[in-house]
Amino acid sequence: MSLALDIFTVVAISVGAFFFLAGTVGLLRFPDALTRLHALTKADNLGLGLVVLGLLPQAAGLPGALKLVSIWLLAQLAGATVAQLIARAVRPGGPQA
Amino acid sequence: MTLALAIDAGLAVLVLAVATWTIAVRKTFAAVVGFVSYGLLLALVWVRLLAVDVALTEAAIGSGVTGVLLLAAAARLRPTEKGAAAEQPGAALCFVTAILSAVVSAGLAALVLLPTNPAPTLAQAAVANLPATGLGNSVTAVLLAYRAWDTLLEKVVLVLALLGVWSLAPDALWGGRPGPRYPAQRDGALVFLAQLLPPVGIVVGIYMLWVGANEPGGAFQGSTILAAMWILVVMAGLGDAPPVGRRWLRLVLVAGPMVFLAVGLSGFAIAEAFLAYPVGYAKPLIILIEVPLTLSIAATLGLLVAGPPERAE
Amino acid sequence: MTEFLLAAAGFVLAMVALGLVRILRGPADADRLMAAQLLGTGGVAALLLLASSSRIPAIVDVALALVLLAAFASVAFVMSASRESMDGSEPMDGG
Amino acid sequence: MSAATVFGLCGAALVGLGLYGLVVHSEPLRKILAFNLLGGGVFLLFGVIARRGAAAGLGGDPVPQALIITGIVVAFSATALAVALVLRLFQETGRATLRSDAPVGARVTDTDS
Repeated sequence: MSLALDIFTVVAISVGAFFFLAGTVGLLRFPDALTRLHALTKADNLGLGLVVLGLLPQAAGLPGALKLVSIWLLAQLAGATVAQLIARAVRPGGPQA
Repeated sequence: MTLALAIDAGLAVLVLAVATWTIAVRKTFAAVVGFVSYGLLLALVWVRLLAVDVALTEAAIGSGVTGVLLLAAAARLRPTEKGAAAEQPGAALCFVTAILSAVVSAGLAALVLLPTNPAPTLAQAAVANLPATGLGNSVTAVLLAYRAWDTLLEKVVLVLALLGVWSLAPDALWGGRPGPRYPAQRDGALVFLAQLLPPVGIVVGIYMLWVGANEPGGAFQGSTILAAMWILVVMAGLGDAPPVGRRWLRLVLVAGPMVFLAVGLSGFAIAEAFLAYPVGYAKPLIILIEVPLTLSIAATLGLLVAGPPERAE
Repeated sequence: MTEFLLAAAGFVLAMVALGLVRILRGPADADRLMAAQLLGTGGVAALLLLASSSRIPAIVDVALALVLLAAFASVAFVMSASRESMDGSEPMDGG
Repeated sequence: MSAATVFGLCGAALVGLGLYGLVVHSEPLRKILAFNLLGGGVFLLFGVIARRGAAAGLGGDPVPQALIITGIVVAFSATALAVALVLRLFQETGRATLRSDAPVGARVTDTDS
């Protein structure tokens, strides 16, 4: 059981780390701000999400796990809002007035 | 072990790279972005040094709130950037400064490389007396029991800094509202965040204060989060800063230091000295001090970021 | 497991460090904000991994504080950035 | 080479960098930024002292750690006051410079403090 959980942790965190890699590559290589924003949000959502998922079996009891999940939810909320705000500011002909 | 050292070395190089860029970049706004990143990386460094209390403080105050303060100033001073570029000192001065700064760094580095053996420490003494305070977190014990005098004075410094900021207001606006009035946002995203985040932030702030007795955390860290949530509400246009002349506001600002001082003075009567706690009552008294202190620090930090009064009441 | 978690923290940190090149290059302030946002998320991920690897649960609280403060700082950034500097069409004479 | 030494050297370098920025930059806001950078380096040097004093089952000596926390808060208050001063200077004169020969409308109003 413990081994299976450990394997789950390793797989989920590795995939999460891959999304951070993808996000960084996108941020560096994509041609304009909106596509870069697209790459960033993937790293934000999935990268952190999978890392949290992978850490859940290692968490200290239910309170620890709940704390991890709430950190992810807060990051989601903040990330989504900031991405919206950046996109509005970047988009040509956006709500300037 | 080598993996940990490699990560530490990488982190140190990263901190230095961001710091160099913050100093070297032309635009002030970009420099502030660099500074906030620098603060975030420093929080990671503190975690690597196993100083979790400091990491919390750095993440909250050093990076977050200081960053927002500098950011607002950079946005206002944007018109002056052009003129300032013409005042850059000559290459000779830069060169001499670089040499002298390098000498200072080299001297400090030599101190780091020549450690005293055994290293001086008060950790044993701090832990030995921990049971008398009833606390589990030795850093909180230093701040509020062993060296409470320093912490009391620090609160006074915060209030004095706020008085200094307020005294920069033009006479006509004395007692008015600080900072610009942010228009109520038309689009939903920011308002949504500003409605959803503060309740969570208040819970987290109280949690930080509560666990501070036994785990890393405490009055500063909790109050910084409370202050940040208040500023967020103001920025979203959901609320406005109160006029600084209000009596209730001033009471909130001084409540923490006053309770602290009252407990300290009562030490003469119920214990043997100023700021001494009677045996067995240290923890309740420390919590009695910390709760109003958290509110006062939160209000002070928020108003320090808001700046001097700018609008009539 | 401890080693793996530590290595993962190092990897995530290295990735967001590469992302910091965007802060360097810009060109617009929006790109810098995005790089800072990525650094915030990556920093949170690295902290959570470090907390688990070093078995100091209190580090999770640092991540919690960081999430809240990063959200707050990002909003302040976007609101105080000038429109010209955000879309990269900043006029050279400063207007 | 331990983690404490690595970050100690990093702190020493940060102090030098901050000092350089403090002297070379002419804009007051950049000076404030550089000063905060320098402060971070000083705190880090303190942190190394704390880490080396690890004993009694603690990761570091709590006394320097408490000093650093106090220092961070005091540095913030000083920064807030400095920023307010620069902004007031800008309001009053339309410029933000420390040069005494500042022209155009740089008239100093009643300073009887």
